[in-house]
Amino acid sequence: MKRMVNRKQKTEPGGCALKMGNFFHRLGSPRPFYELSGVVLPVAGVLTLISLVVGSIWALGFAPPDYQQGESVRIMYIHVPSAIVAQSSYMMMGIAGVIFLIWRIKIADIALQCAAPIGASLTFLALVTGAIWGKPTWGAWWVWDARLTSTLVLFFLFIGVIVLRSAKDGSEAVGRATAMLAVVGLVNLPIIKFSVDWWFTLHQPSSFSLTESPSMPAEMWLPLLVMVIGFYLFFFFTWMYRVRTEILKREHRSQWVRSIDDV
Amino acid sequence: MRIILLTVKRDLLLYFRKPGDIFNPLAFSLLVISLFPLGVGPSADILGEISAGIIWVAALLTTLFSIDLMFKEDYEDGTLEQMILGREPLLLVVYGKIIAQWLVGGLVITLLSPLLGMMFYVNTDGILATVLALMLATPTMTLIGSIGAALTLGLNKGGVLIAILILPLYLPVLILGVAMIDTATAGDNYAGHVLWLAAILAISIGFAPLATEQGIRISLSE
Amino acid sequence: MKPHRRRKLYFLLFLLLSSGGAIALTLMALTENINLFYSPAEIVSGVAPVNKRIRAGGMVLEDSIFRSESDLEVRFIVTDLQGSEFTIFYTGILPDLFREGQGVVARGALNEDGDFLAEEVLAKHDENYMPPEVMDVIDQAHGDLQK
Amino acid sequence: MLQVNNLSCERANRELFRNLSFEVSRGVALRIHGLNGSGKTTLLRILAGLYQEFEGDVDWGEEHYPLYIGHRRGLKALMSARENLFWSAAINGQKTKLSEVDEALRQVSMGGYVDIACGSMSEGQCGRVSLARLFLLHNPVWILDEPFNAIDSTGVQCLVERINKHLSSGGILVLSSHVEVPLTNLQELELRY
Repeated sequence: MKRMVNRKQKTEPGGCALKMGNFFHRLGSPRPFYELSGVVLPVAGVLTLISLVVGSIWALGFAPPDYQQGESVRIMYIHVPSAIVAQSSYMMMGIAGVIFLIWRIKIADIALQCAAPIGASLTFLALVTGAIWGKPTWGAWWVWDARLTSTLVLFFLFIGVIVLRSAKDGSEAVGRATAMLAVVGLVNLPIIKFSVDWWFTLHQPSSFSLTESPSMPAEMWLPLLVMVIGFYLFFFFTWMYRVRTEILKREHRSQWVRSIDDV
Repeated sequence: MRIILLTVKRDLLLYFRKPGDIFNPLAFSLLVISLFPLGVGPSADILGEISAGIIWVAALLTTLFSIDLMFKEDYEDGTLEQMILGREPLLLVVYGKIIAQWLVGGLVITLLSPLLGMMFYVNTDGILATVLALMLATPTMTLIGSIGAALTLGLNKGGVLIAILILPLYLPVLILGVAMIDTATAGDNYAGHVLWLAAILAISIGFAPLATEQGIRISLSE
Repeated sequence: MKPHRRRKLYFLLFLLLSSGGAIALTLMALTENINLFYSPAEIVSGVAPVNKRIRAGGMVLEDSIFRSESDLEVRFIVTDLQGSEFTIFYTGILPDLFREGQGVVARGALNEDGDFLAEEVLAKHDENYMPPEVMDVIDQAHGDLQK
Repeated sequence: MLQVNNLSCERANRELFRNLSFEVSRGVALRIHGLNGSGKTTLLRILAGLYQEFEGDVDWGEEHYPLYIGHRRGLKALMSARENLFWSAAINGQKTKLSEVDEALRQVSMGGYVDIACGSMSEGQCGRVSLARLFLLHNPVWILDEPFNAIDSTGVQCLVERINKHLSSGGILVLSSHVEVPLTNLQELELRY
């Protein structure tokens, strides 16, 4: 090598100045993130609660049954949002991994680490609700076809990330190794997405697309949309909660963490 | 190019001086799969039905156990450091190590597979497909496995951690491989499986060593 | 060119070759049927192998389901709505969603007479959802049209 | 020439050094010393380019591949002294004749052990074999972690001679050592925490 330059952002003193110019830069360092997220967190919590409560009551109580599946179609209102948000959270982990590998922003490592358990739980939820839904509709709890198998792989990838990250707490090298694994695992996402189109599978194709109107009436997709938003908010809320805890854990020796007295 | 050959030669030499690294994983997996007939009964019908799966279990076990040792010793005695610092690109050294690893692991199990096939009453078509499938799949398994081996260097968690990291990535290869043998045993055309396995191999040859190289650098920065 | 530059170039070419090869192989692979799944047209035309375990599927034809009085045996006709159809024989409990006009997938083998003996029948749902009342309205509209 | 600016490093939540700046010119040796755990090895690994979790700026001026000999000697126990050195040269892109390898081993008075596997040698003999690399390879930058450990007084003398020759031909050396080193162009850096 010829020259090595490493500049990591330091934890600057002072509160969070929200000038747009260095907004993202500051957001990338733990302290401003902690302070800003302290404001966002309660708002996100309230919104999560509202959308999940409204969505659940609407979907489970008032949305119409399906002409063929009957009442069991209501599982969709849990299954679809959890599957969508699980995949999104892996996507987020992959992007955080790339950011951490290239720019070494500490928050990206924390973001990745904190998203994994939530993503794993959501994938698990999607798999379980899918099985419950599969029994009455297809006639089988589980079939080994492309969509289901690739979702199972997604679950294992989340587990792999969790296990590798916890192999050595706080070590940056392990953080980067984990980021690497998360990035390699990204190849699974297009496989999940296109499995229903590429291979023969029992799983129905997506009812939504950007170009066509949804193949279900508004009184069904509106509550579904509310549930999807609710699940996204839920992910965001729990993720941010975990990130804040992790920041405190990692920075527990620094002055600004010690001076927090409302813990 | 020269460095790839030199690395292959060096690693083969080391494997031959310490044959346990090749022999033990192989012996273990052969032992495990010879327990199957005892477990499910020696009926040709049942064994023929599950034979493809059993042969793949053998291939998986062998790869998993030997891949764990791939960089371990080089890491412990400091030669891996020298490979990073040397003028020759680490990536080429990684290619060499992967080739050597495959020669003593994947290739050996591929060559042994007709024997296993006969043990489990696979017919001639099936045996041919087994060899072809393993020939295409074991290099992929070594390539992907090397990423896991690089990422877990120095963690002292042993083979279980590697297994959790890389087995999910093996799943597509495993599914295609088993389906290919089953299809062939039934006497059908399995060109599609061959093409899929070859496609996965092609992409792994190009990109997996890149990830492995980065993984080594990351793990050594500790 | 400096040696390390040249090495980089070679490596980029190598990566290109690897991804190009993978894409070409994938495109070729996509034209092959590796699912062992056969449509009614393929079964009728004799593409599907006889006495081998395969999967077949299509739409259940209206008024084609015959249930046995004494046991769980059932037989029905599966069609692709374009003129090709074949009969499936099955003994066992059918999924709730199994009904006329619905998609099914059966696993089993084709016999010499062109009948499919199923070991397992699964219902395939499509991406369309509808409340029952809406369906009634549509059915009625269809009925009116036919009058 | 090596220029280091504002180098800081933290490990396991403990600061090893902060805002370290120094320069080493060609022909000069830098000895890093300090108590156990003061970060000597980490600093050497940063300079070699192995350890990357640092802040600051390390500038070697020109493209180079350092010859680094650390705690792990980089010798395979199952390969002979000759095979080990041959491999070291190959990985450094250096085409070597066997006679050159044997000559280097003779320089560290290991001429009689060319075909002995390093695994069956004593600690000190292994140290000598790894130092034989200094006589074989032509890297202008040497980074040596405790090179004087485990070798006897004749070995020390032989090493000092080789280092002086390296420096007078314009090489750079960074080493860590607990003991004083009798070198002419010596610069010292103490790590304290």
